[in-house]
Amino acid sequence: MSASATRQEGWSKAPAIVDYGEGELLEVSMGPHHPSTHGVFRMDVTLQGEQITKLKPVFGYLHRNHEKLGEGQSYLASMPYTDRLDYICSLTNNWAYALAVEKLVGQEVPERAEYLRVIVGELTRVQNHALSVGFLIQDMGASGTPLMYAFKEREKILDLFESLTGSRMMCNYMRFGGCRVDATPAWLDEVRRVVAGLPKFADEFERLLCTNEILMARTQGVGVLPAELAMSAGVTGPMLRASGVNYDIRKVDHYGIYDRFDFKVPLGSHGDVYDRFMIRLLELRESIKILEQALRDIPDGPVMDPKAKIRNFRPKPGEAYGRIEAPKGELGFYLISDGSGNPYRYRVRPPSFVNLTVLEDMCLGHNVADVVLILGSVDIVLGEVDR
Amino acid sequence: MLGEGILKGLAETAKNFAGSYVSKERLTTVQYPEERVAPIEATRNFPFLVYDGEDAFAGLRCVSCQICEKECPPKCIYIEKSKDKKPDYVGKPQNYPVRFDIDISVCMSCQICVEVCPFEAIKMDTVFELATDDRFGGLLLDREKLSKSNEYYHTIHPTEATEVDARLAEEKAKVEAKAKAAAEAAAAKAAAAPPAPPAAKPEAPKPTGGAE
Amino acid sequence: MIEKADQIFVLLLHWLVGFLPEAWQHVASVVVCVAVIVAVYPALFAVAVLMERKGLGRMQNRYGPNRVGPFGVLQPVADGIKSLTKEDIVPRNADAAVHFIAPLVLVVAVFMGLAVLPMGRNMVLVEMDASLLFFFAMGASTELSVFMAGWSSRNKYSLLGAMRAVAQMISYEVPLLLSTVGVVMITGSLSLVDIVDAQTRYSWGLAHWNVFKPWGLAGFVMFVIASMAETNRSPFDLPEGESEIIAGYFTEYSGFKFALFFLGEYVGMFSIAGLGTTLFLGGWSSPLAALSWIPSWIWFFAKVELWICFFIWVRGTLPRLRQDQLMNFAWKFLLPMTLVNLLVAAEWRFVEGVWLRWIVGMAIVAGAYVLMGRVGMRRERLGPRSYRYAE
Amino acid sequence: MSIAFVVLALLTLAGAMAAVTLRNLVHCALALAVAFAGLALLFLQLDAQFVGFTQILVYVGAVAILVVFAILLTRGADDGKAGTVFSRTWLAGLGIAAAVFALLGWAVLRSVRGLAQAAGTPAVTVENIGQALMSRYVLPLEIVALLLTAALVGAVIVAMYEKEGAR
Repeated sequence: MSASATRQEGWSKAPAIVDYGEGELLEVSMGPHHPSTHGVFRMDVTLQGEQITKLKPVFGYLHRNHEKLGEGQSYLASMPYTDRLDYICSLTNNWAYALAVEKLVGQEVPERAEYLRVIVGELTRVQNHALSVGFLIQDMGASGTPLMYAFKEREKILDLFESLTGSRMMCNYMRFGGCRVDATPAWLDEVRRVVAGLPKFADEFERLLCTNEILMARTQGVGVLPAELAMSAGVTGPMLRASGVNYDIRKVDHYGIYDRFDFKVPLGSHGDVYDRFMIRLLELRESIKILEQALRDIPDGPVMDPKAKIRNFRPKPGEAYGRIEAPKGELGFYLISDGSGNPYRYRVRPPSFVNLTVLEDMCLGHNVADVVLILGSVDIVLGEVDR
Repeated sequence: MLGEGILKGLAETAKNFAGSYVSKERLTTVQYPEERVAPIEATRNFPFLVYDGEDAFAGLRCVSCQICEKECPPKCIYIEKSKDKKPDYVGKPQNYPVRFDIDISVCMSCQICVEVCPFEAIKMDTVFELATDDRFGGLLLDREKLSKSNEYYHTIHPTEATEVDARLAEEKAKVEAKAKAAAEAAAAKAAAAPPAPPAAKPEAPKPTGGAE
Repeated sequence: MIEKADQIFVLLLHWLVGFLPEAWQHVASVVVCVAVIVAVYPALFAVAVLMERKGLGRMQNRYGPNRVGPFGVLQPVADGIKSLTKEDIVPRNADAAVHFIAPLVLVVAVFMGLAVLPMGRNMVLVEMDASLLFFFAMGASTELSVFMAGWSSRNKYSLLGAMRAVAQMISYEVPLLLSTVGVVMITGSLSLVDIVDAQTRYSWGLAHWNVFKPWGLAGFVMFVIASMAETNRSPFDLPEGESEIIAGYFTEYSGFKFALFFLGEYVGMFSIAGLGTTLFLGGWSSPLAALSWIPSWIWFFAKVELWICFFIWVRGTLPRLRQDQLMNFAWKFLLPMTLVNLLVAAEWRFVEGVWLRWIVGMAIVAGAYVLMGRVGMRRERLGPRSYRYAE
Repeated sequence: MSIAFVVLALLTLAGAMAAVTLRNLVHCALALAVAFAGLALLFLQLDAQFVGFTQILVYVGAVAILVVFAILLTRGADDGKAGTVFSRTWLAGLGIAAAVFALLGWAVLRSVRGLAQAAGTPAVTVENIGQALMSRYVLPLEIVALLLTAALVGAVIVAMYEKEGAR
């Protein structure tokens, strides 16, 4: 019955208005070529008028066989591929993978490298959150202005990444047992300068839109995700915290050296799009605090454990799950080693993908315009969803 | 709640509009072909092969060990080892690549080849204006196109190249010292005992992978 | 000399048609005027598009188009050439005839609206008693073309866009019309020429524009809002909301037909800006008596351009509304406000004291605004929030 | 009987004919809009500006859209592709049409006879209409306004009940 809508005969009739016995429903396939699906993502949406009665996410258009590739090559060779999972924040992907492998082999990381990881990780979080709120408002139809402001800020951070790691987005920076290159004092000064300018950006962004009546009308009460549903669906990251659940892996796991920093976890209470939007902005400010502390305390020393091996890296048989609080949620890598140079099993737990599973629950009863917004507030990157 | 938010937003865009005429901070575009951003030293794009001296072939550091070919994640390097040998920078005869192809349409600029190379022979380039209308041939770089001089390397990554040069010089000095010592020892030995042993073979530089 | 500059186009027209025999002069002058309008407004359209792209760019900390010609001024020409040489694609299942007619109907309707706008002293193509009515009648017929475009494309996004557009345009036509009724009430005429004449009076060197009166100010603000919605401009650009329904009713249009839609949209903007200028901003009159030496047509076009600039500014700032919010805004906020404004206009007409009528008028308008805004936001439970932090 | 009148009359008639004979309902509605526009132009040709513009504003701008919306909301756009344009009760329809035509014809003929005595047409400006509405016909106007208000309130109530029921 539903298929007839997209068949050729269906087309030659009125635009695919299908009668399901409950009034006339319109089936729209939003995507994969759609301006606001953040990549190649498709939603098969059934509409009554403009209201959603059914939504089926369809993904896999960007599937690149990431996990199987990882099983077919050395541990090191997977590192550059992790950059391409969530291509907005490659450094946190690096970190999660490095953490998993370090757990697998029991590798220690030098102090300075830990600090560098925190610095680049939090910079990544800042630029990801800036970008995601920018895109959210872009989806709301603000013709690019907030997005451009976010891009301007992100550009500075990407320049920092480039001068440290050599690449703006595909950083490939971390290694098992440290980081690839050390940061020069000049670089750290540059980071201090950029971080000092970040609160200004956050202020400007808040002035631009946070009290905007249209934004509030569009986002408040839209796409509510109840805390119970969020927890049972395994949603993590800012989305979970916007629903009011206090769960931040930086606080839970204390991985790296996060227990040394003083920062708070902002929590929402409504779980709607506005909360997700605001939680990201507040987390951005918390990240700035972490950055300031890390830049103040960073010690001297090596950035790479001298005992760490790069080539002929063969962990003992075993398994490990390394996870971090990536900007989008819990990013985990699960590795099983059989003692050879390749992992026996290589599995990614992508936050975007898991967070996307509650899309239909959030969208039902809202209309097309809201779907775009809710999808934007989930903050997905298709590279990570499809892998 | 009565439109102040909207007015505040309008004021913000107006400020940016006016600011774009006076402040560089509010007009960050770099007009690319005419203006360029200052080159960032650490930038990496696609690999190239370093040679010392004037002659691209004679000075080529690559000894065709094929480690990069093996470690390259997307497998974009293709090397054909030579049958004969040519002297490397310390003068030791080594193989050289007869063919060294990198398909830069496959390469993902991860620089793992650079990290694993024990001979400091492959480095990352910074050129990015590589657009071509020949999708296959134009993006498949062969040894001649890949070979670039050490001077060029110094111009794009001065700090790194200086470090590399120092390291190589040190190793060369070490090898020479060793060879000299070995030669002296051999000479001494030869002086002492008539059946001369074969000249002490100069050790290949120790793989330094991972130090970088 | 000043008089000459002010009337230069009128004199030019008289000189031009003077070559013809008496009987032909009337027809000839109409033809010339139409030709001028059809030539000038697309040129203005080009300027506006360039302005929009550059202005948005500046607001977003970038340059905007600056490659074609000096400072990118030839960009609209390049755009035009591009859209004219592009392939005209008609979907296989589209209703080809309706698909073809839709953009034509739109362009014709919006150009008709321009006929009654006084663009300067003695510069109006058709002078008639009911010119305001004529304008709205022409505005109303654009809805049909939008519907035709959306329906004939046989595309779901087009259909959704057309439904949105038509619903929106019909809804906002009501407050648009009602916000002008105050002006008609006070002036006592539906003729745009009379309305401008009524505003071209000065006391203490300041013009008697309608916007300088409480009912005029409120009416002006509501007219601006309704006109944004009527021309599908951000934040009311739902019919073509590109992040939601691609391009709305003109998703399936390309090449010249798309250019026609684009043209129609912008000329529609000019005409509604021209109407607003005529009704509230004194048409071609200067704000200060001291500035009356500047030719009237310069004033008119300057005001229209300023109006367009405001549209661009708003577009660069605001996100768009949702369909139901749009409707609620029109019917539950704008419509009552326009009715209240009618009351204020009546009060203005009948209360005698200069200061008293100002105070009463402003009090009614501001009170109604605050009340309705508060009630509306509270009912939707909207407002800024505070957030808690976990350690 | 000027050329303009003939053209406009033909346009109006063609629109009306198309509206009843075309198979596609949306095309019918669009043809109806053409007929409305033609009628408006006829009014304008008779110097009845106010009526002409109101015809466009109300009929082309609102009624045609209403018809189109009604079609879209109630049924697929080209249902009834099969079957003829003639309904089964065409005989009764013919009878009614003939009766209406006769009535109209009688009225026209009568008014023509009356017109023969009147000398020239009065200049009916918008101002005149306004004056008349506000003075002579103020009571009917108020009654109509009341009626419309009542209808509006009724529509709102109906819509509200529907909304309650849906919840």
